[in-house]
Amino acid sequence: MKRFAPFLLLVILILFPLLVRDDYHQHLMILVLMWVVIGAGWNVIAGYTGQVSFGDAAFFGTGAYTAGLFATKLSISPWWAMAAGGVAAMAVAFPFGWICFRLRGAYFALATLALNEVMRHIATIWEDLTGGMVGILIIQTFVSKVPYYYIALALAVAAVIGVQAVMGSKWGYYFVSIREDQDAAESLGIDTHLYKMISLNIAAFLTGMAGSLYMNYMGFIDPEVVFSLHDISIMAILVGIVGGVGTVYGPVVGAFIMVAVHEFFRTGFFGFFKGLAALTGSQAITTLAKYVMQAHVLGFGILVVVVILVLPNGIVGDWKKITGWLPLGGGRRSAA
Amino acid sequence: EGIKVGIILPLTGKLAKFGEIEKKSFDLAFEEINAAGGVNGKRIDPIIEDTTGKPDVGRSAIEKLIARDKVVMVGGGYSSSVTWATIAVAQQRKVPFLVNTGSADKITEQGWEYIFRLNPPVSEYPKGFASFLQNVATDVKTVAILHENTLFGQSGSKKFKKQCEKSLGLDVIMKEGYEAGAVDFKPLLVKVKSKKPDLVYMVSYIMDAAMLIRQSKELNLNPKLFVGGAAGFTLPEFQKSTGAAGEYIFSATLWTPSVPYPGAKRYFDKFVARYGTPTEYHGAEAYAAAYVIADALKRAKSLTPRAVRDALAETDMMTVFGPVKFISYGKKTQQNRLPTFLVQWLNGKLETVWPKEVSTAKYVYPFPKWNER
Amino acid sequence: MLEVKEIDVFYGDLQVLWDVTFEVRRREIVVLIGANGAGKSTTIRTISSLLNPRRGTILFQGERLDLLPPHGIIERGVVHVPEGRRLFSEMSVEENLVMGSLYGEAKTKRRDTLRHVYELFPRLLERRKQMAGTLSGGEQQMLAIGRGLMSLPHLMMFDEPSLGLAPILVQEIFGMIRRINGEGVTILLVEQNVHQTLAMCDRAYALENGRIVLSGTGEELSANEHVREAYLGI
Amino acid sequence: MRFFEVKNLVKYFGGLAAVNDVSFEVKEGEIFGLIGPNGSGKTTIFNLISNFHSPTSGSVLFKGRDITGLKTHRICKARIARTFQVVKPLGRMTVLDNVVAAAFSRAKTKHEARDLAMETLEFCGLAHRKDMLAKSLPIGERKRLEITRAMATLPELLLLDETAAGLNPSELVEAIDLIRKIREKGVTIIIVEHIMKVIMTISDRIHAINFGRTIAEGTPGEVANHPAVIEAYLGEAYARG
Amino acid sequence: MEVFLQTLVAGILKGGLYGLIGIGMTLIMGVMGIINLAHGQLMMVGMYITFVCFHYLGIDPYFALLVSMPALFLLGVAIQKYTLNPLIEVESILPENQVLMTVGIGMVLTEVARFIFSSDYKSVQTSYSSSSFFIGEISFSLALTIAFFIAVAFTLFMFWFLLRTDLGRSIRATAQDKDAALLMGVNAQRITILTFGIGSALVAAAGTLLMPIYYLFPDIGGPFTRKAFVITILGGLGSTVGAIFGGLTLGLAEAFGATYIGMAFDDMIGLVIFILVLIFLPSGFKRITKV
Ligand SMILES: Nc1ncnc2c1ncn2[C@@H]1O[C@H](COP(=O)(O)OP(=O)(O)OP(=O)(O)O)[C@@H](O)[C@H]1O
Ligand SMILES: Nc1ncnc2c1ncn2[C@@H]1O[C@H](COP(=O)(O)OP(=O)(O)OP(=O)(O)O)[C@@H](O)[C@H]1O
Ligand SMILES: [Mg+2]
Ligand SMILES: [Mg+2]
Repeated sequence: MKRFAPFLLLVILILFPLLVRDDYHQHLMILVLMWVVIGAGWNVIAGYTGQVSFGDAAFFGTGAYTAGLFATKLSISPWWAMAAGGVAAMAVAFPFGWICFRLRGAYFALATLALNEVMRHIATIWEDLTGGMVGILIIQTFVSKVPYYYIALALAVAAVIGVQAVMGSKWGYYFVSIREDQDAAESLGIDTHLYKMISLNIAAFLTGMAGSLYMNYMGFIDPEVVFSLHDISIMAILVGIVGGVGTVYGPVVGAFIMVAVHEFFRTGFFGFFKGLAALTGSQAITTLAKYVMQAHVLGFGILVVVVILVLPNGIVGDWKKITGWLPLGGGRRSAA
Repeated sequence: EGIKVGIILPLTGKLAKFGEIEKKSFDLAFEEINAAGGVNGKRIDPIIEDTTGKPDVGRSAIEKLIARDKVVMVGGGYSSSVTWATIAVAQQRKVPFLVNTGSADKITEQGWEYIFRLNPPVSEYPKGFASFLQNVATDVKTVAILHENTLFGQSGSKKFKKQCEKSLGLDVIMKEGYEAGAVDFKPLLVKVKSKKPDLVYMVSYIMDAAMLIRQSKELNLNPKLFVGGAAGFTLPEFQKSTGAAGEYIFSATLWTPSVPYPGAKRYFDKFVARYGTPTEYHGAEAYAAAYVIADALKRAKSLTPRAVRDALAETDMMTVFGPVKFISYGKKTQQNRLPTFLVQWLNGKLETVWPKEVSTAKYVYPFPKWNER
Repeated sequence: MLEVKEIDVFYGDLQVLWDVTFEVRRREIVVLIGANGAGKSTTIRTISSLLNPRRGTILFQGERLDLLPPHGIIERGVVHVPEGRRLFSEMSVEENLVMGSLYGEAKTKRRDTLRHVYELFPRLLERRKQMAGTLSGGEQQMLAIGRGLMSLPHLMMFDEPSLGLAPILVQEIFGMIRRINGEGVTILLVEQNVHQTLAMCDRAYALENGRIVLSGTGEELSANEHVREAYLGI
Repeated sequence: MRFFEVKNLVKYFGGLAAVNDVSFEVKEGEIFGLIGPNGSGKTTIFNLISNFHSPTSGSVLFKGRDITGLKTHRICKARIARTFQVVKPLGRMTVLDNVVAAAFSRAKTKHEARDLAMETLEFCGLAHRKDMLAKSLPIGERKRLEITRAMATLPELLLLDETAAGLNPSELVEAIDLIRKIREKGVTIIIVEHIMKVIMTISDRIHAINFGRTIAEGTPGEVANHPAVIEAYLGEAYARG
Repeated sequence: MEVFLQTLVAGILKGGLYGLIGIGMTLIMGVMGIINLAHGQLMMVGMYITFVCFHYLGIDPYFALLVSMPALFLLGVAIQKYTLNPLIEVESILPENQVLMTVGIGMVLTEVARFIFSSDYKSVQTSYSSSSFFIGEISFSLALTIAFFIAVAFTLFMFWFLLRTDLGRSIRATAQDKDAALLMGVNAQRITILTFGIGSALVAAAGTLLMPIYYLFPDIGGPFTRKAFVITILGGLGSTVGAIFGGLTLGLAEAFGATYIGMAFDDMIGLVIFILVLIFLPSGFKRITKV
C-alpha cells in the first residue's frame, strides 16, 4: 500500500483538471504545485544539508525576473526562460554560496536573509533594467489554466523525483553528513564547501524555475512580490517544516496544507461562517466571520507556533507521533 | 436574489488601512443605492474578497468570484500589482472590471475591452501643479525631487522630472529615492539644503511626508515652494503629526472634500459620521465607483457580463470624484480623464488653491521662511 | 547521608537504569565503577536532578532530592563536578568561583570560602583574572573542584575527574579529593581508573548495564574475581 | 623516501604558541605515540596535519609529497585519516550510513560503498550495531565508530586522538587489540593517549612534547625514564610505581 | 563641512538608539543562542503601549517608559516561558527551530496589533517632537538627543548589571554553558525567561524613545528586526559594548551612505556591511563557527 501511494497520488494529480473543471480550484492547485517545487528546493539545502535558508525569495525573484526580462527586453518567450530562470538563480547562488558558506548555522541563515533583502533593493533601485517598483507586466500565453497546471505538475514531479534520486546517491549521503557534523564530514574526505554549493545550487535552480513559472502564470511581478521575505522566503520555510524537514514527500504535504490553510482563512473557512450567518441571520456570526477572515495572517503565525511546538519535524517527519495520537493508531505513545 | 458584484481589496496586510477605507466607502454607497431601490428593484449584493495586497492571492480571489460566485462584474483592485494580476483574469474570462485605484499607466494601455479605469493614471497626477508653476510660481528655476521607492514614488517622480525638463523648462538639480520608513531624513535634507533648490517636490506617503517636513524645519531648509505629490501630504494624519510645521505646504491631489463636485463634501461628512474617522481620495474613488457600477447595471440590457460591459462603456455621469466617461486618448483606452488640483494647508485646513476657478482660498507663495514665522 | 532507592531512569523511551539502590554515609568516599555506558553518569545526573527517575526515590539527610529542581540540590549542600569540567570559559577564574556560591550561607560566606579555596589551590590565585577557557586541563579541573567547594558542600560528586588528564595531574587530583574528604566532605566518585580509586575509597559499587551488580569495601572489590576480570583486566 | 614527516611546525593562536617548532618522523608500519601534558599541543598537531587549522609555519610531508595546506578532505583522499578527541558521530544517521558516507571516498558506486562499509564494520567489531542511530551509541562504541569511519576511508596513516580515554581497564584491552589489528593490516598509526597502559604497551616510539615543544623522543622505555618527561608529565609517583 | 558634520551628528544620535535596540537582541542571542526575529515586533508593541499612554492617559513618552518597559518585560517572559522554553525539550532536525518560532511570534504580534489598532498610522506629538537646538550650524533634534543619552545610560547600567551582580553573572554563565550553570544552582529556565524579559524591555525602551519623533503602524517591526540583527552581528554577538559599537556603526554608515551615496541605499548599506563583516571579520566572532 505504502509503495503505491505515490503512484496513486500521481494518477489523481494527472486526472485532476479533468475531474475538477472550475478555474478557482485549478488555480489553487497550480499554486500548490509551485510550492511543492520551492519546498523541495528548500528541503534540499535546509532539510537535508542543514543550511537553513531564509532567502529563497532571492532565487525565486531572480527566476521570475529572468523570465520577465526575457519577455520584455529580449522578446523571447518566457517559457524558454523557465530553464534560464533556474540558471540565473544559480548564478546568484554561486557567488553567494562561495562567499557565505564559511558561515555556519544560524549565521548562514542570516546571510541568506540579507541576500534576500539586497536582491529586493537591487530590483527596486535598478529601474533601468527592472522597471523598479513599476514591475514587469507580460501577457499570459494561455487563457485556460490546464496548460499551466500540467507544466507545474511536470515541474513538481520532476522536482520530487529528482530530489529523491539525489538523496539516494552519494550526494545525498554527503548532504546529510554535512548536516550532522561538518568537521566530521570534512575529515571523511567530503569537500563540504563543494557539496554545500551543489546543494544550494540545486535549491536555487528549483526555486528559480518556480519563479519563472510564477512570472509566466501570473503575468505580473514587482520587487515586493517576488522578493518578499514573508510571502516567499518564510512561506518556503513553512512549507518545508509543516510538511516535514528532510523528507521526500514533506514539501508535497506542506505545500498542500499551506495553500489550503491560507485560502481557508482568507475565505472565512470557505464561506462556512458566511453561510452559517445567512442561515441563522445572526449578526454575531457575521462579525465573527469578519474577524476570522481578517485573522488569516494571525492564523498563519499561530500555525507556525503550534507546528513547531507540537510537530517539530513536520507532518511527514512526525507521522508516527500523529498516528500515536489517534485512538485507532494503536501506536506506542511516546513518553513525555 | 440580489445582483452579485465582486469587489477585491486588501483588507489585511500592509495595505489594509486603505483597503479598509475603500471597503467602508463601498459599503456606504451600496447601502445608499439599495435603500434607494437598488437596481431596477433588485438589490446589489457586493461580495468583498480580501487580496491581502498580494497578486497571487488577488488572483485566487478573482478566480473564486468569477468561477464560484458568478459575479456580473468586478471592482476594486487597489494596488497596481494586484490590479494587474487580476484584470488579466477578468479580461480572459470576459467579465468587466472597473479599476478605481490602481494607477500604473499600463493598466489601460492594453486595449482590453473589459477593463475600465475611473482614476487618472499616475503620470497625470501633477497636471494641476504644472499649470500653477507656469502661471504663478514663474521664478522657480531649480527643482529637487525626493520620492519613496514604491511604484507610486518611482513612476510619479520620473514623470514629473520629464515634465519639468521638457515642458516647464526647469532645472532638476537633484532626484533621489529613499526606502519608505526611514528613521532619519536629515542626511538627505542636508544635501538638499546645500544645493539650494527653489522647489522641493516630494512623493511620499503620510508618515514619511510628515518626517520630511518636520526635519526640514529642524534644519531650517527654506525653498520657495514645498510641494507634495499627492499621496501623503493631504491626509489628516499629516496635519496631526506635523502640527504647525505642516502650514503652507502644497500638494498635488486628485480629490479633497472641497473639490467642486456635487456630493463630495456630503460623502465626506457621512463617512465621518458613520465611521468616526476621516476619509480621503481612495475612499472617494471607491464611493464613486460604486455609483458607476450601479449606473451601468441599471442601463445594462441584461444582467450578463457582456451587457454590463457594454453599459459601462456608455457611462457618462457625475460622481463625487468628478465626471466619469471612458474615452480613448494616447495609448489608453476606456480611461476616465480628470483634472487634478493643487491644495495648500492654510490655518490647519486643506484648501484648494489651484486651478483658480475652483479655489477655496488664496494661495500663499512664496513659502514663508521657518524662522520668520 | 545519601540514599538512592530503586530508581529507574529513562532517556525518552530508552531505559538506562534499572532498580539502582545504594547509599553513601557521612564522610565516606564511595566509588561507582562500571563499563562505558553502564549508567554511572546517568546516576549522578539523576541525583543532581538533571534527570528525573521514573520510579524510586533519592533521599539526602532524610529529604527527597528527586522532587527538587537542580538549583534546589546545590542549596541542600550537594554539588556535582561534571564530566569534562564544564567551566564558564569566557569568565575569569574568580568569576567562575563566585558562580559556585550563589545562594544562602555560601553567598554570605563567599569571601572566606574564596580565601580558603585559594589556599587549597594557589595556582588559581595566580590566575584569578585569567579566562577559564585558556587554562590548561589540570588547572581547569582544579577550578571545577574549587567552584564546587564554593558552595560549602556536604556531599561532592565527581564524574570522571581524571578523564583525559596527564598522569601527573591524575595524582594531584586524587590527592585533592582525599584532602577535601579529610576536611569533612563526603565524596561520591565515578571513575574508570579502577585501580587507584578502589585503593582510596571506603566502599564501592559496580554498575553493569544499568544495574548494581556488586558492592563492598574497596579491598573486597579489588579482590573480587569478577572485578579483577572485567574491570582490572587481570 | 620518508613515509611521514612534520618539520618545524608552529601554530599560534593569537599570542599563544600552541605548537612551537615540533619536528618528527614516522616510519611506515609503526605505531608512533605522541604524549604531553594537557594543553601541550597534541590535538593541535593533529589539526595541523589534517589542516583543520593551517600552520603558522612549518610543513607536513607524506610519502615525499608536501601536503601542508592541502584542504582537509584532500588530506583524507591522500590517505591520512583521523579521529576526534571529542567524538563527532553523524548523530541522526545509522552506524552503517556513517561508515558508508566515509566509504564513498574510496568507492565508486553505492553498492561498493556499502560492501566496504560492512567489511570495515565487521573488522572493527561494530557490525552488530549497524542499524542503530549513531547518537544512541554509548561513548565507548562512539569512539569505536570514529575508528571504523576513519578505517573506511582506507588510510595508510591513521591519527588516533585519545580513543581510549574513558574506557575501563578491560575495555582498554579490547581497544589495544583493535589498534594492533589495524597495524597488522599495514596501516601506520600516530596515537595520542594519556593512559600509560595503552601508549607504553603499543607504541614503537614515543614523542613527548610540553608547551608545544619537543622534550623527548625514543622508545617507550627511554621516554618513560626521561627526567623532563617525568617532571612535566608522568610525575614521581609513576616513575616510582 | 556643514553637510559632513550634520551627517555625523545624525549618525551618532541614531546610532545610540540603534545600540539600545541591539543590546536587547544581543542578550537574547547570547543566552539562548538564538536570533530573535521578533525583536522589532516587540519594539512595535512597546511603541503601541507608549501611544496608548500618551493618547488615552496623557502620559508623556518619557514617563511611559515606566509602563512600556515592565509591560514588555512581562510579554517577553511569557513568550520565553510558553513558546521558546518548551522547544528546548523537543528534538528536531533543525536547530533553528527557535528562530523560526520567533518568526511566528512576530507574525502573531503584528496581526494582534492590527486587530486592536487597525493599520492606521499613529504618532505621538509632543511639544518637543520637532524642536531642535543648534550648535554652530549643526542642528540637534531635541528628542533624539535625549533618546541618545537615555540609551547610553541604559547601556552603562546593563554593563554594570552583567559584570557586577550575581544575577548578571548567572545570565552570562547560562549563556556559556547552560548545564554547568544548572549545576551551580542557577535556575537556567528562570534565567532564560528573565533574559528574554530584559531584552524585550530594552527594545521597548528604544521604541518608546523613538515615539516622539517617529510614527507607528503594525508592520513597523520588520525593518527594525532586520536592523537589530545587523547591529548584533556588527557588534560581535553577545557583547553589550559590542551592541553600542554596532549601533553606532550602523547609524553612521546609514547616515553617511545616505548623504554620500544615496538615500535609496540606506537599508542596503547596513546589509552589505553586515555581509562584509561576516566574511572578513570572522575571527571577531568566535561564536559564528561554533553554533
Ligand atoms: N542524552 C542521551 N540520550 C539517549 N541516551 C543516552 C543519553 N545519554 C546517555 N545515554 C545512554 O545511556 C546509557 C548510560 O550512559 P551514561 O553516560 O550514564 O554511562 P556512563 O556509565 O557514564 O559511561 P561513560 O563511562 O561512557 O561515561 C548509555 O547507553 C548511553 O548511550
Ligand atoms: N582553536 C583554538 N583557539 C585558541 N586556542 C586553542 C585552540 N585550539 C587549541 N588551543 C590552545 O592550544 C593549546 C594546545 O591545545 P591542544 O588541544 O592541542 O592540547 P592537547 O595537547 O591536545 O591537550 P589534551 O591532552 O588536554 O587534549 C591549549 O592551550 C589550547 O587552549
Ligand atoms: Mg559517564
Ligand atoms: Mg587533545
